[in-house]
Amino acid sequence: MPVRGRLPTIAGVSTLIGRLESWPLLRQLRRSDPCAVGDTAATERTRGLRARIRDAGKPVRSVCPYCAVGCGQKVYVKEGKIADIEGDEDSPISRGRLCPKGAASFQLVTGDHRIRDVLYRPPGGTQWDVLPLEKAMDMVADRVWRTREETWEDTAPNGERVKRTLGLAHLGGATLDNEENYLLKKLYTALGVVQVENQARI
Amino acid sequence: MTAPPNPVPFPGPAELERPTDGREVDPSLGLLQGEGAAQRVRTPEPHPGHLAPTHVEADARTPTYYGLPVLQQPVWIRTIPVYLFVGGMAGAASSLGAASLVAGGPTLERLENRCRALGLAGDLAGSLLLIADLGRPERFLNMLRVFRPTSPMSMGSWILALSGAANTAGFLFGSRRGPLGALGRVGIAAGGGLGALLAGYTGVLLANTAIPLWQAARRELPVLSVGSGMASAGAVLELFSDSGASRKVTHWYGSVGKVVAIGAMLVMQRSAPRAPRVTEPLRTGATGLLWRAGLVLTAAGLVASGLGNKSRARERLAAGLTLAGALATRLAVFHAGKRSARDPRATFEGQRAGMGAAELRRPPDPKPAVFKLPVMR
Amino acid sequence: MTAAKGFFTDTSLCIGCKACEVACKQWNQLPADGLHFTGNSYDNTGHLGASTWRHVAFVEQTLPEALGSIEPQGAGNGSSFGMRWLMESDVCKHCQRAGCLEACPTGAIVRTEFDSVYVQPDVCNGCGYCVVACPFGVIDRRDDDGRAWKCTLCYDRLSDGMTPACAKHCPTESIQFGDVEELRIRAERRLEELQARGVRGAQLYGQDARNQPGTGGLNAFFLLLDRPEVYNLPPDPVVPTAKGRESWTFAGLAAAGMFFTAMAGALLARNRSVR
Amino acid sequence: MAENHPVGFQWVMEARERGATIIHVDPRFTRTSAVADIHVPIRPGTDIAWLGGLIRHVLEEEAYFKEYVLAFTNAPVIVREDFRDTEDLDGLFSGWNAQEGKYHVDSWQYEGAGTIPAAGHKHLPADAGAGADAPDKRPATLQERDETLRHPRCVFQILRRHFSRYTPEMVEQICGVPRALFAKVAETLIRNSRRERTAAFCYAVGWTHHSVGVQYIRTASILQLLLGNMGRPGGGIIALRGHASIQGSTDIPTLFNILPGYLPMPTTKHGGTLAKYIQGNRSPTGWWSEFPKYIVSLLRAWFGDAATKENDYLWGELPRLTGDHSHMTTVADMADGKVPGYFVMGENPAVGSPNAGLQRKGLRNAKWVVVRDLAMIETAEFWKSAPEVQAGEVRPEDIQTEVFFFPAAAHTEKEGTFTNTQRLLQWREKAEEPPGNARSELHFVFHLGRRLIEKARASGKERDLLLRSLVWDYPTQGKLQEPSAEAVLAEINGYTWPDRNPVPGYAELKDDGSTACGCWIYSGCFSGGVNQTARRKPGREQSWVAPEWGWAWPANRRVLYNRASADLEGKPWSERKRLVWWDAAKRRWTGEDVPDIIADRDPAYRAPPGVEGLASIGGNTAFLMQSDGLGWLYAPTGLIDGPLPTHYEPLESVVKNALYGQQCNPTRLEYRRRDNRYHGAYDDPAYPFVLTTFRLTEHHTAGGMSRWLWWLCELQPEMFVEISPELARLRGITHGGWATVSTARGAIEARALVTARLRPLQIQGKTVHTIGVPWHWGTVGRSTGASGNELLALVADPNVSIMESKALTAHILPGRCDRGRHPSTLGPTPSPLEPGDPRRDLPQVGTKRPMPTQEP
Ligand SMILES: Nc1nc2c(c(=O)[nH]1)N[C@H]1C(S)=C(S)[C@@H](COP(=O)(O)OP(=O)(O)OC[C@H]3O[C@@H](n4cnc5c(=O)[nH]c(N)nc54)[C@H](O)[C@@H]3O)O[C@H]1N2
Ligand SMILES: Nc1nc2c(c(=O)[nH]1)N[C@H]1C(S)=C(S)[C@@H](COP(=O)(O)OP(=O)(O)OC[C@H]3O[C@@H](n4cnc5c(=O)[nH]c(N)nc54)[C@H](O)[C@@H]3O)O[C@H]1N2
Ligand code: SF4
Ligand code: SF4
Ligand code: SF4
Ligand code: SF4
Ligand code: SF4
Ligand SMILES: [Mo]
Repeated sequence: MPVRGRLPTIAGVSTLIGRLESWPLLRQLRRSDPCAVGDTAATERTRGLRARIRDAGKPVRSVCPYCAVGCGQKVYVKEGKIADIEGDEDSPISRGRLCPKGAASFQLVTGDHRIRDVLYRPPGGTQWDVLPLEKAMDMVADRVWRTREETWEDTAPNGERVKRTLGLAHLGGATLDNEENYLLKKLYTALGVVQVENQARI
Repeated sequence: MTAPPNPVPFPGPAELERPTDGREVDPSLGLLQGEGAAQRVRTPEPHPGHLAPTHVEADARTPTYYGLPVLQQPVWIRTIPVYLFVGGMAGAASSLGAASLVAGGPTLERLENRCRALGLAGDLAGSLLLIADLGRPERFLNMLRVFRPTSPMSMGSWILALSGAANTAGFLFGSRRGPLGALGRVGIAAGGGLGALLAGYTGVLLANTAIPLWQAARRELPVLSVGSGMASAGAVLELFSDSGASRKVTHWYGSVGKVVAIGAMLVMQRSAPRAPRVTEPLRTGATGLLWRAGLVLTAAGLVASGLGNKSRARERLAAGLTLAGALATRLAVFHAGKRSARDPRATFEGQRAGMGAAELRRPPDPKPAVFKLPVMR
Repeated sequence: MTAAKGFFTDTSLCIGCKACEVACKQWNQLPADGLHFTGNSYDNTGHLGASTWRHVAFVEQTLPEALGSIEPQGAGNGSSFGMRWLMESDVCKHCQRAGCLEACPTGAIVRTEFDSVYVQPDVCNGCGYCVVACPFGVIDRRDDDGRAWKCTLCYDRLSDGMTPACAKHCPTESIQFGDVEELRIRAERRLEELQARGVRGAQLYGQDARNQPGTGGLNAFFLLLDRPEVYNLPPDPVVPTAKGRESWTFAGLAAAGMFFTAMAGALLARNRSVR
Repeated sequence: MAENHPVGFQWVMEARERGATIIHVDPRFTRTSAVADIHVPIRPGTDIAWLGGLIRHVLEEEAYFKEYVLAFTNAPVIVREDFRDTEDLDGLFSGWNAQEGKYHVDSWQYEGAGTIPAAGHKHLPADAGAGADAPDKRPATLQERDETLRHPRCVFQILRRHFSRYTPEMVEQICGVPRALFAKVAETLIRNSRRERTAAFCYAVGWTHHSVGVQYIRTASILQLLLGNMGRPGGGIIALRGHASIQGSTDIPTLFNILPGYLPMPTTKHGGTLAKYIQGNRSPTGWWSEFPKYIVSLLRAWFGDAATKENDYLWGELPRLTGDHSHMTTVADMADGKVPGYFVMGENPAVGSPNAGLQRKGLRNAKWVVVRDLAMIETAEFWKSAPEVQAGEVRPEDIQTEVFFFPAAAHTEKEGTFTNTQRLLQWREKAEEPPGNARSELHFVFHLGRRLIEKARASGKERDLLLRSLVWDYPTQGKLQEPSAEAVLAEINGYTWPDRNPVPGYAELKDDGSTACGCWIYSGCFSGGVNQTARRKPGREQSWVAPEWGWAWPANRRVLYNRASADLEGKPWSERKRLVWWDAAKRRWTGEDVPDIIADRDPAYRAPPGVEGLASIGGNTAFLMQSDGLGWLYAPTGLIDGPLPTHYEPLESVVKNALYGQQCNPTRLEYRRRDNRYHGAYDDPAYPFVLTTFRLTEHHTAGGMSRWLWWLCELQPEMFVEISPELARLRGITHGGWATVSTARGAIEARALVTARLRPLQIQGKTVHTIGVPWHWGTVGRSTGASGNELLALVADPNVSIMESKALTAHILPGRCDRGRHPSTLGPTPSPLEPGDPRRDLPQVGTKRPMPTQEP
């Protein structure tokens, strides 16, 4: 490449020198490090490498959502996003350890398989549509009310008082919080729904 | 009551099920910042061929792990054997060029010029072939970041770079007068020395690996490299020789090369008598065929160029055979090495037969002074 | 330099849960390697690779001589029915004499203050030489990324005084992290203990230069319950450089030979032409 | 355990390293077997025979812990004269009623005293004789005993007779376990039990998923009581439960038959008054005499001021049970169009529940279904990707179900408590907001409840009274109007009414309406107004019991029945194994753990005969919740299928019952329907192999939480089945190739993993092959495959309606699945019920088995 006519500026030279400065070969020569297998060959990035959760602040204390062992988890949050989930050394149950599922919970909660919208499939539909949350809640409330009205029984066929509906049923609870199960059971019982079940049965 | 369908279609699971990078972090929920986060991933992931259901009957005496390779296969692509071929030829040509300059006198001037050209062309082509093989070709200059004598690749890069520089100087200025000419001639001479190393180091490059076949052939491979380089340089130069003298020189040079190469190959075949498994790729299968082809072609080239008066056609035939032989040999060595890497028994049986650390006369210094551990702050 | 850090992987404690594999992927946020059913027991990973820095091997063995015997093994390998199932979590060995490190032409691979072997992703140009230089088949180049990758010994975590992710999460402490010196002592003691219990085949792999002269010892070493080959480990690995000198010698001789041949040829031609 | 509770297993490994012997009883050689000292390959479904053999061995060798047995168990108690054992009746107990198809349990009772099962009657058949109508309410303190254990009708002697035929030879015949191995295990177990040492049993669904599942656990309890391993450190029977809060969802049950804290749901049998309900469920003696306080506090917590003493705290308005309303029954009803509305929250029955095809048929025949989940799952896409839809047997256009999918907040996106398998409540902090329109269940229920309560207010109908009265005033926070989980937890803990000061624990609850408590066993978790479940004192800074990490129910007690760790005088049986003891100086129980006895009850105190209430609890009471305070070797009440465990074959077996004429559990729950066909009782030529299902460490249950994650999928990428090399050879199946497994319910294809970890057993002169089927796969997700539950049938244990997933029969062929029409898609035409195999029951059992549901 012809450089004639373009006199190297002082700035240019100094950046060149700067470049050369960071040329590990020169460092190698200067330190008479024959093989350059250590620090000589390290880059700035390498020297500054730190755990990415270093600046994440205090971890959020959580519990693994998979199985009933109940291992402690520490959730590191940075910029409002999850940077890392790992075992909680303080837990006398798990002592910081996690199994593959627990270790994968970062992917469980941050994965793009998470669905963000309420989806609706009308009778006979062949695809999902999206519904606004409030509207969907209203629709569900309407359906609960109507089905309850339609299937309410004050008495069983044999005349015993039952005050309930068998037209509504619920399944699920083992993945939910105690508080959630509590409200569910409370609401369903008040609604007269008895067919409330969860994984404990299967 | 039915809800009016919202026009926003939900990205169906079919879409979600399509793999992209095997992490699939939703950027609004999580941060992708780990050490491996920068790994680029193409989709879909190709199937690693060796992971097929296998049912290995446990052989108590010589176990393997489902027959899976113990070593990684060389990730090098085909440019590498071609590079070995080209580099060998260039190195040999440069050497001959330097010798011609130093000792050949005016009769060999044209030869010397051709050697220069071939040497330089080989250096350039070799560099391109090498760069083409890099996973990150844009970072080829990193090869000159450090000087690592433990690494034949590092040494080779420096040799190639310096040889390229020397040969360039030689090519540009070698025929001039004055200080530039002197520089050119120094370049030629240096190029000659470096060329010899260039031709030889490629053997070390292969030998200095964990691949059982290559490691077992660590003495023969450099010799084979040099021989084969001389043979091919000789063949090419002989084709373009204009004078009887230069023809004689190149013929001599090429023939010695061929003899050396054949000799090295014959020795190499027997390099692992205690563990035949190690050299098996040279005997069986496609690599065995290629290897024998290399041997036969080289021998044929020797015979064709060596017998009586030569017609131009026969000369061409001989050169062709020789070049084909050299290329076949390089390809054979390369692919046989790959096969050897794939075969866990080559490693296991070789090492059990004493071809691992056991054959070192002196075990390597666990912390050799030369690798003194620099302290990082 | 701080004390050398490393792993003692005690396979007699491994339950093959693969937490180490996933914890490593999680911490380092490595991509998956795709879905490939191998049929090789429960090992669908196969091998260490560019995006798998921990790999758990599974070996099902029928012990013909133990058939019908119901003697407890003491080490607990459930062999009351003449069968045992060995599991081992494999990783980069962070060798004292590391083939990859010595082979790397760019200086991308360095030895850190923890005596571990680290590949700098900002330097590696993907020449692939480390791949063939590792006697354990550890380091690999990811085709679509173009660079070579392997276990970093969680260099980033160590720099902050944290335990590597795999060791931290291993439920049974099969992976033990610490000062290599201390781990070595622990390993010797463990071996004696197992031998006293009559565990068949227990052996250390690579704990020091005596055990593995070819590599000068491994900073990540193992306690195995059978021969190394069973776990896909080379029985007598050697850092290629240890034999390189010989190769260089021959290269030098050959180069010299070539040069003399060339000189001889040139002289011959000159003499001829002069005459 | 190494497979499914890997992190819990660290403690087992640690014990092993300290010298413990690990015995693993499992049909398959698993990762647990790999590190165990002894692996016992057993034929699926035969553990009662196996454990029964051990019980017999312990009794015959006089190897039981005599002092303990005498002190704490009902071994000396004398049983009624009219009791007959299975030994006498060829596999039946006395009291069988062929008309009703169930037992009347009067004859199982103690001589002289009535009994109420711990925590009352949680199941409907708790009617006549079971104590609900309480023919005999005389307090347990009146029971007759023979301390010499020689009385022919004392429990000890009954036990002996009952298990006398469970010999090692019989064990070998039934379970396929060689005698030498049996002897080895028996010897190891005994050597590691009694005064100075303890042995623990860990189990999970390998023991419960049977039509005799509850009796499996009973058998283990008997053995542990005999060996003195209950209530002692390193002892016990450890249920390794399933999901993160499966224990919580049982304590605060989203279950049909109980209210929070194991209070029974009202049934029509209780009539209309609270008094009658209390009378049927309260035990006069033992801790359960406190029952009224708990139900009244619950009603107060739910209905606030609307619940008054005068209106029976609205108890009369609660819905009643009339039969089995369990999951399987409901789904079968749904398939018949009887259940139009269905909520599924955090469960995936289209993959996880037995007879997956029938589950999906149920969904197809509902009017609307609401699914809440983190990710798309098969239960929400049954109309789209189900196998029968893919096969073109059902068209989405024809499915009239309306489906709502609500995205759920993940565990990091909400606060709340999980209760783990050791009854420990652990509070989770919130890390970030849920994405988009994802919300927590708390949000969903609360706001749905708000809407419904509004409707109830507007309606003014009588039936809406409970809704109108509901205490539903939880504060909400933030932009998303998220209800406060702490406020809910505070209500669960309980407070005084009406000023709502937190109560310190359940001992402070009242039956006069002055306290409210959402779940009495959780009372104390918010004591002092402090969230005790959020305590996180590092384990290494505490004693080995770690009492300051989280909070365990009851009363932060970590080991139940720990009173049994000390002898009659209150001194630890062994210093090595001390846990709680009587501090004579302070006149209090003390120790490492919270003692499981009234804190100041002197060990020497004995309840005077006839006394009731807490005064009936003697200083020797180790099993406080039992009406008689004793460990029950023999269960006079509480179980539907017998006071003692008895070996019955699974509903579908390959052999005849070697012990009794009665082949199967006579009280099992069957669902005889065209879409739920059963195979022959045994020797069904079409289904000659045993099938058992299992989990993989790398996947989670129905896959919603694992089959979307690449990091897990790549570890187990495809559905497979495990078979032995012998079976592979027999059927011409190649390793890694395809195989098709079929039952009358369906057929699936999978890769064959041929492995010596499965071995054929020799049973009664024939070779029995077992097929191992993991069941994690489904049609949605990143790793998809056939679901094992296509193969299973609805059939259940009568006590808890749990499915029989671990032992059934099947067929296997090489090659891919070329299945005919799926049984669950057969048309709606009513068909005669399948008669059932008469070989299952003795003639006197009759055919009148009550079936939870029938096709219309
Ligand atoms: N990795 C992982 N962990 C989990 C889960 C998961 O899906 N994946 N699920 C969680 C849940 S919900 C639960 S309930 C638990 C369940 O935990 P486990 O009960 O351990 O689960 P399974 O693997 O279904 O069954 C256990 C074993 O029972 C054996 N078995 C089958 N039949 C019999 C028999 O008749 N007798 C005996 N002795 N053994 C038999 C099977 O071979 C199997 O190995 O795991 C929890 N943990
Ligand atoms: N053949 C056979 N069948 C079996 C068994 C067996 O051993 N063999 N085991 C049985 C057992 S023990 C069990 S427990 C069942 C399990 O079967 P299921 O409970 O049906 O299976 P999971 O996949 O655990 O379903 C739980 C769902 O909850 C979702 N989830 C997690 N957290 C939340 C949350 O906070 N909110 C909401 N809304 N959703 C959430 C998950 O994404 C997941 O899809 O399977 C049973 N089926
Ligand atoms: S980390 Fe594993 S063992 Fe621990 S709770 Fe989670 S799933 Fe269970
Ligand atoms: S095991 Fe291989 S990759 Fe790891 S340090 Fe040693 S040579 Fe390098
Ligand atoms: S591929 Fe990268 S790390 Fe490996 S030797 Fe080449 S430059 Fe070094
Ligand atoms: S040390 Fe870190 S990088 Fe290496 S295997 Fe363990 S987790 Fe992965
Ligand atoms: S985490 Fe530990 S126990 Fe699990 S596979 Fe890895 S080394 Fe083995
Ligand atoms: Mo479960």
